[in-house]
Amino acid sequence: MGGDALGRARLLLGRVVDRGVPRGGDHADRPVHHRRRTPAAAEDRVSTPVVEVTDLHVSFPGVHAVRGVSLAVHPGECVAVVGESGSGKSVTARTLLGLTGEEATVTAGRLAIEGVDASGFPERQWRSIRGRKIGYVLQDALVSLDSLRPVGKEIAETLKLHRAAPRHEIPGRVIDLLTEVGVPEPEVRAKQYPHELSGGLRQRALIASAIACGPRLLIADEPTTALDVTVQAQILRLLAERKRAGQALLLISHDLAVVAELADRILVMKDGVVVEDGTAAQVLGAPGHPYTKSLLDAIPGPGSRNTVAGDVVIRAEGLVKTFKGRTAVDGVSFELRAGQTLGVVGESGSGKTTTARLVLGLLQPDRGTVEVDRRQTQVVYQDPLSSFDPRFSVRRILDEALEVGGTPRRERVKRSVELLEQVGLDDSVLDRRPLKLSGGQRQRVAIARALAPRPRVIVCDEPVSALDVSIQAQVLDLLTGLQAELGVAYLFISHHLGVVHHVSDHVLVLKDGRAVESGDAHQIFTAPADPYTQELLAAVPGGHYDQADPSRRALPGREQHHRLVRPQVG
Amino acid sequence: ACGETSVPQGSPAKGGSLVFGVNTEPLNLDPHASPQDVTGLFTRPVLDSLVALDDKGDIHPWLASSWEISDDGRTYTFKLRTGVTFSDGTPFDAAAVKTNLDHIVDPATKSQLAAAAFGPYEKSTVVDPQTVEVAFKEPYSPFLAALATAYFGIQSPKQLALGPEALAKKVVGTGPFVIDAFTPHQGITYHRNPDYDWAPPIARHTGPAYLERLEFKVIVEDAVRLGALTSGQIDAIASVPPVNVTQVEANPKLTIIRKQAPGGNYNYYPNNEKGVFADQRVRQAFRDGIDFATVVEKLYFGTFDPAFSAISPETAGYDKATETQWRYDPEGAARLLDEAGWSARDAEGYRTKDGRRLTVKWPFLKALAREQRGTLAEQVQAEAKKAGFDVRFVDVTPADFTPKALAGDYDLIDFSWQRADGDALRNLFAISNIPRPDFFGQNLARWNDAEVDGWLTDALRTTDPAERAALYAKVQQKANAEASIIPVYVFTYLLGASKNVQDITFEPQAFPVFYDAWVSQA
Amino acid sequence: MRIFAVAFLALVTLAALAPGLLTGGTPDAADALAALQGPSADHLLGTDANGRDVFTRIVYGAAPSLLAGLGATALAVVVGTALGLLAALGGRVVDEIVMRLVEIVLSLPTLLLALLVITVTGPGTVNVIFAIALYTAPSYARLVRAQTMVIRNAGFVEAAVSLGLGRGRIVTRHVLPNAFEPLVVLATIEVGTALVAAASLSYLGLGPQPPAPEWGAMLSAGRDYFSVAWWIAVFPGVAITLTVLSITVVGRRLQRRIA
Amino acid sequence: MIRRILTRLGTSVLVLWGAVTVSFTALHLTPGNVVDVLIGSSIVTPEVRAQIIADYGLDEPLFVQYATYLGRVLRGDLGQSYQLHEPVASAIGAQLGPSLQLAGASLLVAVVVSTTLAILTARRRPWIRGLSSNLELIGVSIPTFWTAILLLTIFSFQLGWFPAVGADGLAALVLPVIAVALPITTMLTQMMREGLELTLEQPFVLTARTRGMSDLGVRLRHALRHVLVPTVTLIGWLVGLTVGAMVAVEQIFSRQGIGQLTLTAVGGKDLPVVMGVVLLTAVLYVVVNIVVDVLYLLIDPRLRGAT
Ligand SMILES: Nc1ncnc2c1ncn2[C@@H]1O[C@H](COP(=O)(O)OP(=O)(O)OP(=O)(O)O)[C@@H](O)[C@H]1O
Ligand SMILES: Nc1ncnc2c1ncn2[C@@H]1O[C@H](COP(=O)(O)OP(=O)(O)OP(=O)(O)O)[C@@H](O)[C@H]1O
Ligand SMILES: [Mg+2]
Ligand SMILES: [Mg+2]
Repeated sequence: MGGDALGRARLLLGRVVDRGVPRGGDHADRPVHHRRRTPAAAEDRVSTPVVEVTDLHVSFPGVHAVRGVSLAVHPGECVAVVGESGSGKSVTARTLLGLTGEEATVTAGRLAIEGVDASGFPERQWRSIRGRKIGYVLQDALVSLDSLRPVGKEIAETLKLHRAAPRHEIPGRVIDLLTEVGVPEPEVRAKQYPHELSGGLRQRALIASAIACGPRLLIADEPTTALDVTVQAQILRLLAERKRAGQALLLISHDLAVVAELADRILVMKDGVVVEDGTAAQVLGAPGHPYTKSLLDAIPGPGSRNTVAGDVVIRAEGLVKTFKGRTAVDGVSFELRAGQTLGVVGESGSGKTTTARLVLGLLQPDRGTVEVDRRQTQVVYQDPLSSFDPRFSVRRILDEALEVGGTPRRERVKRSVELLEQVGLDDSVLDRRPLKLSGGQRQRVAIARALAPRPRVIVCDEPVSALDVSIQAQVLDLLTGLQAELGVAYLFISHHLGVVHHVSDHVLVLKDGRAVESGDAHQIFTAPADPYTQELLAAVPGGHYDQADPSRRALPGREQHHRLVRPQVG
Repeated sequence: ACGETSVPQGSPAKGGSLVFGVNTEPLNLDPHASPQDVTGLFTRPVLDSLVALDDKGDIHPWLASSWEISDDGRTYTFKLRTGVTFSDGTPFDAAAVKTNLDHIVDPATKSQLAAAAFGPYEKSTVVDPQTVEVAFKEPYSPFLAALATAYFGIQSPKQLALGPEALAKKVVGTGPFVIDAFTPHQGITYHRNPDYDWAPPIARHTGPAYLERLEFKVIVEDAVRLGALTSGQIDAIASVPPVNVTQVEANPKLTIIRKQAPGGNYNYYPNNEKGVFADQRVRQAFRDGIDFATVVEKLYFGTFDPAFSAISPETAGYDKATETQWRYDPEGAARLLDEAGWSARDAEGYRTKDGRRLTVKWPFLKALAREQRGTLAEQVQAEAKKAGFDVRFVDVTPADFTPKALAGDYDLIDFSWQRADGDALRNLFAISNIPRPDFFGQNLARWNDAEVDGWLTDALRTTDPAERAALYAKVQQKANAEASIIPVYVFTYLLGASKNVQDITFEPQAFPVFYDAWVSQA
Repeated sequence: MRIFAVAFLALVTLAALAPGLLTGGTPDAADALAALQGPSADHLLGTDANGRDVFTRIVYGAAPSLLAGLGATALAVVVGTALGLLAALGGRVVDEIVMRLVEIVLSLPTLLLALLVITVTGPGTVNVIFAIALYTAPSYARLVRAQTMVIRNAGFVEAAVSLGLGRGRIVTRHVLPNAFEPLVVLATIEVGTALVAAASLSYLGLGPQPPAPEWGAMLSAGRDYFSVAWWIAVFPGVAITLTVLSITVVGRRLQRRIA
Repeated sequence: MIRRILTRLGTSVLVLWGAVTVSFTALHLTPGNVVDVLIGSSIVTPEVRAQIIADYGLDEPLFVQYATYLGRVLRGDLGQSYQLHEPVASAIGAQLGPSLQLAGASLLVAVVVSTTLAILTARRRPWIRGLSSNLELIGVSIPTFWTAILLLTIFSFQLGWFPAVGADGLAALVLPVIAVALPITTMLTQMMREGLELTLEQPFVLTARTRGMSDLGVRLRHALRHVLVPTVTLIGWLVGLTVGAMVAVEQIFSRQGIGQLTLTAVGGKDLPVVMGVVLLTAVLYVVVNIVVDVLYLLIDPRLRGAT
């Protein structure tokens, strides 16, 4: 699949307008500097950068999180920082606001905000910068608003703190801001609490509060990670609008596809070091560093499936499930055959998990039937951590699963090690608890546990959405590999279309509990019949589906997508 | 064992106020009804009695100017003082006296102390407004002494008519003070009765009291009461803990006023009826085998005298001969126990008989123990161990103490019982006073001795003090001879006071009296 | 701090198990002639009103005092857990009944509850344990119930169900141990609180009977002599405070381990 | 919502009834005939004894006494105290004021002090937190009666700043309030600080900082409210504890109050008073719980939607 992805990324570049200026890339190997440097290095720019930092080092007790990062963001420019989890992206961003926390030690060659040296700023001065000069949209959009206050208050807070508007005008300004970020019915929304808003609305409110005082720079840290495709597209559009309005953007993401939509410059970070720095075109088109290449490789795309269908292992007929008058699953039927994968897609709340729970017998359908041998069925949950008893070590987790599968006690250790090998782990994890494993390791253990009783079917509910791209790719490879080897069938649930396309033989598209489309995966991904499916596909950033099948261009959904997501094309 | 302050005295100053810290309080202010003796303390300032009792046990006129006792000892005729009024304006007369006496015995009053001291009362008759006749079914010699107590204090008939609820919070009398307010858990305040002019002859002055204002503050906690005194926040306190007596005396601003209480001493009452102490030799061994005198001396730092008789030296009828009747004698005690068959010793050193340990069950009411009696009991427990007794404190609360006492389910019980008259012995030893399931009597020793009972009844019938004293002496001697009780210490009222406070006196039951008291303005 | 706490607890445990190793004296050797002596070489922490060695009594008091703290907590934990599990897993009706009972007990004033227990059963260490347990058990019951309710819906329980594990095994293997964890933390802190509560009951004359060298009883007996012999009350007080402190410090540590 | 309130009231009545029944039974299980205890160690005539029994209906079978009691309570009559010669309602009424005053003031002080302390010490330098949390531990582990005596010795007897006894004026309230508030404050502070520390790590706190909000502002305007739910729960629970702690304090400071009343009533088997106190605390419990529930809703909007 790797080659495929890389190819797509390259093609995609053709349409990215390069407005960045090439710069000497890699500062990683520079020694740590404590003296200030003159801003000469940036003098080739016409305008003063909104922020500029050179040779930044941040360390926490025991962790040297950022090592010699340099970056500058100019007005109207979008700089993107990409890199794997823990590579220091967020820490770098927080440094620009003086918010690294008390435990951090920060040194920089130069740290300037609008050309003013900020390295010696006292807290008071930093406060006047935060929110007023630089707006920051936190990584965890869903929990970044105070859950106990109406969102309007949160937005007003920025205005009040900086006395940006007379007191009596503030409510009006809040409404304006909400309107500006595209929140419908802003008067109603302003009075609502975060839990009453969808993820997309929350993210918008958060952006509204960050731009309330009209900051020069907006930092958006993983602004779309937690959101499903359709909402993700809306947020990207919003950010693009901000950029067009002349706001400088610092965009942080681990998803190259997202970044490609907006960035003028891209910095690739790994282990606290910028391994690659250049215009979007340079980085995406001619990645110099192997890590950048591997990131590009990891973008999933359609797999080449050549599986052999066996007998039916799951047959669901007309499943209906209603919760308190709300129909979560409404007449869903499907069939899964041994050795094959059925992908289930649909936006959040469309009934995917409920369907899985019905199959697993964790819920009883109100109507309809499921034929499945439950003893032969196992699950891999979306959130592996919570599916493990926190007190259990990996050894006990596997032991219990093997016990259920009827493996005799004395063979269990041996089998455990075998299972771990199968999922690409070694026995060093045996005595660790789930909390002490990395996300990828946890997911592998979850798969190992599912394999332990030698099931014929594995239900995978969002098995990779919590993982970052590189690990995601590994897990997907593992699953397909196991399928080829053991002939298990997967019921594969995900809202990530690329992923589903990559692994599935057949696809079931759910909307509001109803199956709007189902059939051959390739067929559906290349020629979706239902408008909803089309919309879903259109919302995928990077728009690589039209690359995969140029014939899709003619579709109306496609047109809209262009207008919405990449208005700067042209 | 003697009274008043020894500070050089000036002439009494009028006015001022005195705050007195007390350790307990009455739940019910009506002394006719209340079972608590502290009610006497709280009501004495407002209530006068018909007669007054002095330290020597002699009776003096008070609200009664004179009286006659019929030859059969069954009728008392009182001539009342004229010109006396209650502080609510009601005149004091024979009818008021009759109302009071009848109120005490009225079952509706539920009198738990006064009525018991009223003995075989029959009726009162108003002969004329200044003369009242009190009749008894049988001769009852302790009557006048009882009449002198605050429990027979004469209350205004008008207030009595208001019923028990009102009386519980306020009593009205003819006394030198008038109650302002009684606040439970906090205290009581009085102001002077300016019209008072009928003090008993035993008082040091006549006319109104010196103090303008008098207040009793309830301060249950010993340390706090003492602290309040030493820090000058209050003028005097009741019950200075014995351990602090030296400390108070060392303080140049303070003084201790002592007064030995009459009545039953703080005694241990062995169960004469059943259990290990049914055997006289065992009782005696317990008494003689423990050095009570030294223990009392040491633990109370010399503030309380060791007791030798059932009753205190201050009681009319006390027999001084008892003081040499018995003494600490460990060898004798050991011999007695050997004789009684408790000759073997077990691994822990306790004596045994037929494999049974010499165990003494003692329901000890820790919650109500005063004067560090708990410490004393623990000391006795340790000393008794040396003599071979295993003293076991039985866990009791006030609520389950009574049933145990009534059922005789104990080997030893401790208490003290204040009463000015030698008739206290009848409370302690009369056969009719042995507790029964439906009757609580003070004969917790359960000493069932017909001879003693006879002497006590004889004493009731005679009004001749000498004759009574002789009878009471016999009782005391026999009690010691048979070790029917174990005298421990003589309760002494330890009143701590600022040296500015003068002339606090004591009534016979050893309650402080504030009529003569005054505060020097130094 | 932590080292100190652990060391102190070790010492207290030693005192509870083998008091004879720490002191040569006997706790109830009363000697009226040696009463109220201040700390000295002979009597490290002085003597009390009965002339007993305070140090010896504190050492011998470790066992009954700890027993009160640990016993009350253990009893409360056992009863509370049983009730909490019953309520959480026994269905709606059982839940209602158990929780109403728990509320009734909680609605009674703690003091009254203690007084009632002690008037019914009489004073003494065992009954004090009983009394304290009675009024702390409902809190545990509530905690366990709430915890169990959460865990019952936890991902790993669902995972266990779909793995094919039986109901009984899920309860004993996954629900119970996890519900128990926060309880252990609360319990370590409660041991200290129970000790203090026992001392307070002693103060009201409801605790163990003399001459038991229980710390709370010593503390409350010593208050009468405080102005002339501070050591009688202060040292048992210090023993209680240090024990509570140590237990809490260790408990906190445990809490962090678990979290 | 209405339904919820109705069920709440229903179960409250159930709790009240249960509390009354349990205590009634327990009190009658305690050894000692009521008459005997009432009469105590005094000698009474048989007539007086009969009078006492008749007056309080002690000769009736237990069940009849229980039914009579329940009936009277339903009519709002708590009966007549055996010992105090006054109606239970007025006996309790007289003691309620001082108790509420002490409890209220203590809780208020505890809440204010612990909030301040928690805000000042949460996520501060290790030695500040260490110092304050160790002091708190000491605070929890000192029995209240002991604190009370120490406070008196120092601030009243030695320094003479406050009166040792009495209920008059604010000065007399200071030491009792400190004694009662101390353990509550320490517990609250611990809990609030831990809550604050968790909250201060939440992303929304960082968000508030990115808007330019000061540290104190963040603590006060955002973080504090998030620890209120557990705080309110704890305070609700502490109300019961406070009442318990007050007994010793009332005794030591010679204050009026329910604690003293209860102690004497239980000791003297003054059943009507004990039952009155039980009813009172049960009502208090119920009210506190309802208040806590309402506060939950006020504090946390997320709970409003849930039924
Ligand atoms: N307050 C802190 N104290 C200690 N270490 C920290 C702190 N904040 C971040 N780190 C560490 O610094 C490193 C960089 O973290 P950072 O949050 O910048 O990663 P990231 O690139 O944003 O990752 P992600 O994609 O997961 O958000 C990590 O190893 C992290 O554990
Ligand atoms: N136990 C439940 N009680 C009530 N409503 C439920 C329950 N489980 C699911 N629902 C509702 O059913 C609908 C479908 O939920 P489901 O979890 O199946 O969605 P999903 O497609 O898995 O969404 P996501 O992508 O967010 O996981 C949602 O509206 C959800 O709120
Ligand atoms: Mg990050
Ligand atoms: Mg789902």
